[in-house]
Formats: sequence, C-alpha cells, structure tokens
Amino acid sequence: MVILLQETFDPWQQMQHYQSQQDWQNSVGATAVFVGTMRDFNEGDSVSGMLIEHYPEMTAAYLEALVTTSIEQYQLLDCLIIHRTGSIKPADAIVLVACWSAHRAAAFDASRAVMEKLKSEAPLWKKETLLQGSRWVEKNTPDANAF
Amino acid sequence: MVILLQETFDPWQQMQHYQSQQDWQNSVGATAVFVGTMRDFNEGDSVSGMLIEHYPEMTAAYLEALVTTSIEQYQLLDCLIIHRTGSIKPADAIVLVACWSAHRAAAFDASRAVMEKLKSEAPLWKKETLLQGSRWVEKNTPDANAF
Amino acid sequence: MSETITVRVRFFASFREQFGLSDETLSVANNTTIRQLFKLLLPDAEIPDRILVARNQEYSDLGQVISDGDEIAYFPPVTGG
Amino acid sequence: MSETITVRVRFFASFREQFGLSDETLSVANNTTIRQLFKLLLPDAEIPDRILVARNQEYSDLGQVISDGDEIAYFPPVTGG
Repeated sequence: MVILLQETFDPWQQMQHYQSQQDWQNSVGATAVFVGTMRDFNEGDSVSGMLIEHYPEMTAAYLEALVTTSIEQYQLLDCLIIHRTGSIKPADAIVLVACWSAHRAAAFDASRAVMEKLKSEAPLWKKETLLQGSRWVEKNTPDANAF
Repeated sequence: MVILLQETFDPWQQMQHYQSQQDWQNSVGATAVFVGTMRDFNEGDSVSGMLIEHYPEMTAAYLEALVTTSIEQYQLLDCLIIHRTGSIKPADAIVLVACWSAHRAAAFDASRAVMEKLKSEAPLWKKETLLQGSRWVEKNTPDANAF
Repeated sequence: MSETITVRVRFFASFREQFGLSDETLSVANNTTIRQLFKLLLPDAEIPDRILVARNQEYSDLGQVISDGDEIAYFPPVTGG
Repeated sequence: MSETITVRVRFFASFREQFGLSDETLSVANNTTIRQLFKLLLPDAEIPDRILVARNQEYSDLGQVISDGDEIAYFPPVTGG
C-alpha cells in the first residue's frame, strides 16, 4: 500500500494501525521497517524546515508499482510505503518503508532495496529552509550496500 | 538499551514510547527496525505455542555488550533490543532490534548485523509446542547477506 | 492524421523555478521529440545535463517522439526519502 | 592454594532435559578443565559435538581451566530471535 500524506505522521502508530488490519498476521516471521526523519542539520548548515514537492499522479503510480514488484521479487507478505509531502519540520518522519515476510533475509533485503529505489527514482524533491534563504537538495547519495 | 520481557509486547508501542524519551530526536535521519514474530507453522508442522528459555545473567550481559559494540562500530545514535522469554503464542513479537543513525546505511547495516549476532550467539532457546508433544528448535539458519 | 498534436507540459522543483514554467498546454507539430519540445518552450535555455523526463507519468528519454494527448514532464534528479 | 575449588555448573535447554541437570554446586580438584568437569558430572555421557560452554557468563571453550568460584554453563546451539 502507498500513502502520501500532507500532515505529520507517527510512524509507529501507522505501523500498529496498518498491521492490526491485515489477515496475514499468523504467517509473518519478519518485519523490517525503515523510517527517514528530518534532521535539523545538513551539509554543514542548520535547517529549520523543508518543503517536499511531488508530481502527484506519477509519484503515486511509481510507488504503487514499486510495492507490487517488490512483493513479487522478494516474496513478501506485504509492503507499505508512506511519504510526506508539503511543509516538514525537524524530527518529522519523511518516509516509512515496511516489508513483511516469512523469513528475515527477504524483509531486510526488500526494505533496503525499496528505500534505494525510492530515493533514486521516486519523483519527490526537497527544498531546505536555512537561516538565510532556502535551497533545493541537489541529489541523494546512493547507499553502496543496498543491492 | 536491552529489555527482556516475560509478557506480550506491542513492538510499535515500545518504539513510540522509547523514542519519545530520547534527547537525540533532532539528530536522527534514519531508523531501521526489525521485528521477529512467532509463526504458526515451522518445518512443515503447525506450531501452537513456544517456550523461550534463557540464561538470565548471561543473556542480558551478552545483549548489553552487543548494543555497546554496535553503537561504536556503526556510529549509531542509539540501539534498542527487546526479547521475549517464557510462553509465546503465534503472532506474538519475539524480538525487536532498532538502530538509530544520522544516515541510512549505518542503520540498515547495524540492524541486520545485530540480529545476526543475536540469532547466532545470544543464549536463548526455543521449544515449540506441536499438535503432539514438543521439540527444541535445533539451530538458526544464518542470513547469508547479513554482513 | 492531423498536422499538429496537443501536449501538456509540466516542470517540477528547481526546473519550475529556474525556467518559470509549471503547467502548460500547447500544440506542436507531429513527430516532435521530447528534446525538441523543450527547445520550443525555452529556445534560449540549455537543456540541463542531469534532466529527467517523463511521458504520461513514466520515465522516458529526450529522444522519444510525442503523441497527441501526451503529458510530458521535465525535472531534476529526485531527492525524496 | 587449596587442593580443591568450588564451582557452580548450569545446564540449559535440551541439555538440561537430556542430562537431567540444571544448577549444581560442587568441589573439584584444582586445574580441572571445563571438559573434565563435564566428565566428572556425567561420566557415562558423551560430550555433544555441538556443545557451547560459558565461563562466568562469557563464551569459553572446553580446554579452559576452571578457577575457584567460577560459574560454568553447558548448552546447545542458541535459537533465539
């Protein structure tokens, strides 16, 4: 499932709520969750806030396809992606990726690979608010161990 | 931090509670969490319950040392391990490993490595209750991608 | 087959600000490529080295020929997550 | 130095059930190894191939010599997590 949210969310409340509604609960052996959070510091500067722009139709379609292909590729029971858009404050959760599987290797592999795909391809852009002015984040750093 | 629990726990409530009490919240960029859950099926048999035995003094000491060395090795902001002991039912959470870091590679690497160490070295033993009788789980399967 | 086709063009993030374009609908000649469309809209701008393009909400490339009714998007490297 | 030392011995999981021992305190000769201690307690049992041993709550090995006041544990491969 994919959820794009304009409001602050609590990742653990979302996990609890989502998981309680699923019918695969007795088959799950492994859950791997990644949460990306806004830091108040980046590239040597204090950052007081952030705007996340997206391309609504394409962002949703891209992430939905990523969920579907990842479930198939890693034989997951389920995969959930939540991403914030709009105005973000430090310590806000930006992204959550959760993968459920029977055994742990699949959940670990999938959560990391989904994050890497999301960071390198999902149409989302961050603009940081600094003490003076603002700037677009230029690129995401790849995670060398992701695949 | 290490928590050994004799009672059922909700992993997401524990995450919410633990994280809300920390002073590093504005420095965290990445949180990787793994939860291992009891399945109602193993090695071709239905499993109706499980007993987890531990060596109280050594289990706690082993996991405390694992937390300390992992924080240092992966430059984590924090690491939390929760493990159940005693009588477990299907769908109960057995283990939670959470790693917090500035950037995502460290959190991903650490959570997987901590789980692998825990599964291969922490003094804990599972005995499964089957339809007829019970059996000790003989060994954990290594995760080839863990390190 | 008509001589012109209609296309919706979208710009995002720093491109939206830099080029002053967000969401345009225009008519162009048949067989126009995504690269040519950019030059038609912004004759004085250079195409950025690290441009990404999408056609109907899927990744595409500058050499693709546009069809009638397409939605074409231009944007910089993504930085979500 | 005394001729005998006191040691606490613990067995866990399937070893506890298989050998019928859980928590014993006994006196043994100085310079006894962890392997010899097992044989003293269970003279008719073979030492399992995949035995793990701990000395004072840290992993050790069968060849280690026991000191006075040590706690020695014998257990099978761990299966937590």
